[in-house]
Amino acid sequence: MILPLLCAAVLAAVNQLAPRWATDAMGLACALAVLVLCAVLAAHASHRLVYWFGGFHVRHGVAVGIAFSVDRIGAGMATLVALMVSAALLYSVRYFDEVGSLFGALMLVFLAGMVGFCLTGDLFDLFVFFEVMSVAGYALVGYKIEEAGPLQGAINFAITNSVGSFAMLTGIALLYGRTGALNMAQIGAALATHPADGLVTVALLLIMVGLLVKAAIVPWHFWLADAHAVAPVPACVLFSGVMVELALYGLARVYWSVLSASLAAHTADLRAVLIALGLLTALIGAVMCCAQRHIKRLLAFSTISHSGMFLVGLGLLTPAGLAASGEYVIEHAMLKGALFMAAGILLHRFRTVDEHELRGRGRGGDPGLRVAAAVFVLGGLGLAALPPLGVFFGKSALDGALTPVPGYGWVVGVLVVGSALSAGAILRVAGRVFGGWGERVPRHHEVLSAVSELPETLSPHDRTPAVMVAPPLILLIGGLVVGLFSGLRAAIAAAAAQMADRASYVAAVLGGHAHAIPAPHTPVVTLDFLLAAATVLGAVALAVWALAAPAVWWPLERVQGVATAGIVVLRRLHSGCVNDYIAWLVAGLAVAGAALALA
Amino acid sequence: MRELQAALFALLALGGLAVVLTRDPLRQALVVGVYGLLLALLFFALQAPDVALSQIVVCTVAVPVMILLALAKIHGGEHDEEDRKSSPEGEPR
Amino acid sequence: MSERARLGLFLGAATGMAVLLAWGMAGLPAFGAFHGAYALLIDHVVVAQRHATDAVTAVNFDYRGLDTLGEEFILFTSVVGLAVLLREQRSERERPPARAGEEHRFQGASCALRTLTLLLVGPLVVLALYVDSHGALTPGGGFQGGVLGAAALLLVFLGGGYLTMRRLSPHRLVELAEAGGAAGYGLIGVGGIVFAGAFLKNFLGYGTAGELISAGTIPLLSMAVAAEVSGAFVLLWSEFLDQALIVRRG
Amino acid sequence: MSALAYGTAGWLFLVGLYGIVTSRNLIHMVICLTVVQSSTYVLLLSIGYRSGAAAPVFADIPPGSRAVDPIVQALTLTDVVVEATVVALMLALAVQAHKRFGTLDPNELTPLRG
Repeated sequence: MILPLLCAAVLAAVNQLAPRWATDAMGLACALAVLVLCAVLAAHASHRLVYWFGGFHVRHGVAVGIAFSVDRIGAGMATLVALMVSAALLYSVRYFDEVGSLFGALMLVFLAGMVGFCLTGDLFDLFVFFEVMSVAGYALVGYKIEEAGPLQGAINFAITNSVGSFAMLTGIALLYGRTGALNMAQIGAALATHPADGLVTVALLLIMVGLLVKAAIVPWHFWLADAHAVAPVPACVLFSGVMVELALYGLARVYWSVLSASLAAHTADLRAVLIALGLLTALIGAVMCCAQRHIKRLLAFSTISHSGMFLVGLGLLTPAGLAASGEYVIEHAMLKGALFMAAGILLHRFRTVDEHELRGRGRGGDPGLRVAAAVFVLGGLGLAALPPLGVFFGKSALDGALTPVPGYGWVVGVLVVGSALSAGAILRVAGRVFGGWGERVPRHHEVLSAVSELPETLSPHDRTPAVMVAPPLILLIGGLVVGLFSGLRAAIAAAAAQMADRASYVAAVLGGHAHAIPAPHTPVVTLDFLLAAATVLGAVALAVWALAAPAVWWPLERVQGVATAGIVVLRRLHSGCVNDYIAWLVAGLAVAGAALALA
Repeated sequence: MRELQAALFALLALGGLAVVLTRDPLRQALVVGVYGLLLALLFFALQAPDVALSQIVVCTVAVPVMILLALAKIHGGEHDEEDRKSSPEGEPR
Repeated sequence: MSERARLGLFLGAATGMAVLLAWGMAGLPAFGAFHGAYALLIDHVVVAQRHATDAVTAVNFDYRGLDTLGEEFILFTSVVGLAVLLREQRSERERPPARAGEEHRFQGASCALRTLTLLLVGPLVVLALYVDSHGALTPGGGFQGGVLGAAALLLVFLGGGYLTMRRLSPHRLVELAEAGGAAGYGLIGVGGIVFAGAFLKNFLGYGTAGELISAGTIPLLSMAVAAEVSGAFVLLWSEFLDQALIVRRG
Repeated sequence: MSALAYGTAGWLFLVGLYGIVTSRNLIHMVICLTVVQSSTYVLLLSIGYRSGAAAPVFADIPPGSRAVDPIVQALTLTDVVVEATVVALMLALAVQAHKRFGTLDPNELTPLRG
């Protein structure tokens, strides 16, 4: 009943792109319509909805057509996607001087690709929507063709992601060769009868790598910083806020719907690999985040760091971990979107997003800058999980999910360090730009990297249009308080349990019965408050230290020396050269594969 | 049939290597055309005429044309710059 | 990273990846021994259900029509993306078209060769239409025919020069074909909702297998794809051609 | 024969990657990317092949007779289109990069480092 409507809407969105005169208003209307429909869908998806395109139903246990099988997590992600796209489109109405309706068209195709990716229940269809999303993404990154940076960013993005998606397709082909099916439920049912062998492991590996490239997990993350630093701000909002997370969603979908039963014996090994990757990403992203002075690139590394944390939650391979990541993703998407938009306000006003060039220039009193300042301060604190705002509940759910899994208690500590580092960097920016504190470092510096960027507008503006102020404000408030709704938290937990329930997924798609798994419940405990407090204090301390640059006593100086050397090495590795990125991609694939194979 | 397929697989493996090792893009555009034809032949041998047809139109028509045009642009741009340097008015041709 | 280090890293990793791939592929059914349930089912039902004789086209436009919709939009996006990426910049201008036309007629092409090329255009267009319309019956379909149609215009360019090609295919018309094709596919899909209750559901009479107008919406979808594809490729090529005509102002 | 068919697919994937890693020219790199992609076609079609079977076109053979897998062929068709689009976009990026940097060597593209 609802689903045809949704499809019509996605299609309408896409149809309207067709003529070039698709205007901003139409684009926005489309995105909002999709938003409403996705929300309706999410509200109704407490029972899994299955929609067969072309009206083909299952015959003799074989899926003939393509099905969208919608559960709450999928519909919820689609809703989040539509929300972010609407906000980004609203924001971009006044953002570009050269307004092109083509930009709106690309954004809507991007939206259609992402929504399709969330809802589909067919493995090859997943790949198709993945490509739709990627192709729109390449063009969006390269949108500012006048300058060198975006071109390089788009090239790196396109080549790295293409290789990733071919790896994914190879994995899909292997699974098809084994099972003769493309419907995820059917593949899952076919694989469930045997324990995993080489084919299944390698197929998992290839699909995983394809998705993790998109999710910017170390060592496949290089493209993201390049692409984000230079993409137009509305595109950054989407890349950071939802695209990266969608790739992780795809991994969860493939794992829970297809592979979980046949990999049951290897759960511990897979968990170890995923959590190791996630922690590595969280730390490297956070460290690199501190070493940036280009604000958008800094935010990009913060996204990488958070992406690692989501992977930790996901990698627990428990419904509780999935629920924690889901909650975290929602809170993070809104805050990060708001932060990128605030960076966009700065770029719009001052034609630069260099932290040091902007020092003190954000102290003006008009609403645009005040909102930007609020976004940076509160967004930084929110990302540091200041209780009870921002990502606090997601974080505490993650802590709660980690506790029952033996051997991973220490992970919490690493997460605190990672969050504190990246949030500290954001607060440092806030202090320097809006407070005028700290010193101004010359452009060429050993630790800080400078990326030149031309503005997206022709001339500096002395005021910020209201449509650029409202979306970040809304997202900021949304991101800060969304965790407070206990109903939402319960819904996410139920949704995670639903997604993790492979038997009922198969039953819903292929017919049959299965009973539901109870939803996990992770209460907030005192420890969570302590950890959050530690994160916030750490972040604030770091920011203050970076801004005040006090005289350091000798042990700290030594630590600093080592840290500097480490950062320099890390920065060398981020060479901007796509040849290196591909070499790392293959290396990461081989190492992860070896870990899975030998375990 | 088997022999034909085996021969085509082997040729294809060599062809892929040849494409990669041809470092000059202009020559590569031609090599990749031949490689595309080889692929199409293999697809015919694997009883996939639909794919073979689209492989022919894409790999031997569409893609090389785009590559050649891109190269023409790039080399044309270089010539323009050279012309500009050589002509005193700075007006290309 | 130095080139040496990079190559070392890659070769080591590639060896590992080769081992992994071999390990995974060892689990595949032996070459030629595959019997996927999905494929067998399609093979058995396609003629009876859809009155289409080319199973691949039927899968593309009917059973897995959503994939093709996605594929159309990938193509559409790349055209939009190319228009974005290669749009004319402030620092550039096009050469006066008259001269450009002269220049881009191949100097070496003799009059006879040119005539011959132009003579080929007609048959090629016919062939393209044939391939388009027989998609449900024999190998071929909207995509292959679409590219052929675009190639016919390319021949016009070779034989008659860029300006002739531009005159023959006014930009707006081609864009309309391209966008219309993409939208048409979607609209036919919506027709499925209206007339048969499911998106992309084949809602027309199937006719007799083997006849030209058979297999329900498949030929329609195929024509929509043909319009989209030929429009898209003409646009792709002409974007690159335009590029070749743009010079940078000092 | 299995080893040869699947091995060719794997080989093409790795050879294409080798080309990308060692490439000094963006256009060369894009073409190597198509080699990587062609490995997926070879793999898909090799999986779907059935010895002694005809093409899945039932105009020439009676319906229901032994035919090779039409599904993988449909998937490969989609894949071929993806190739064309990806090549088009990347070539456009390469052309623009040449305009901005005056070079096609990815090692000399410098704005994004560190």
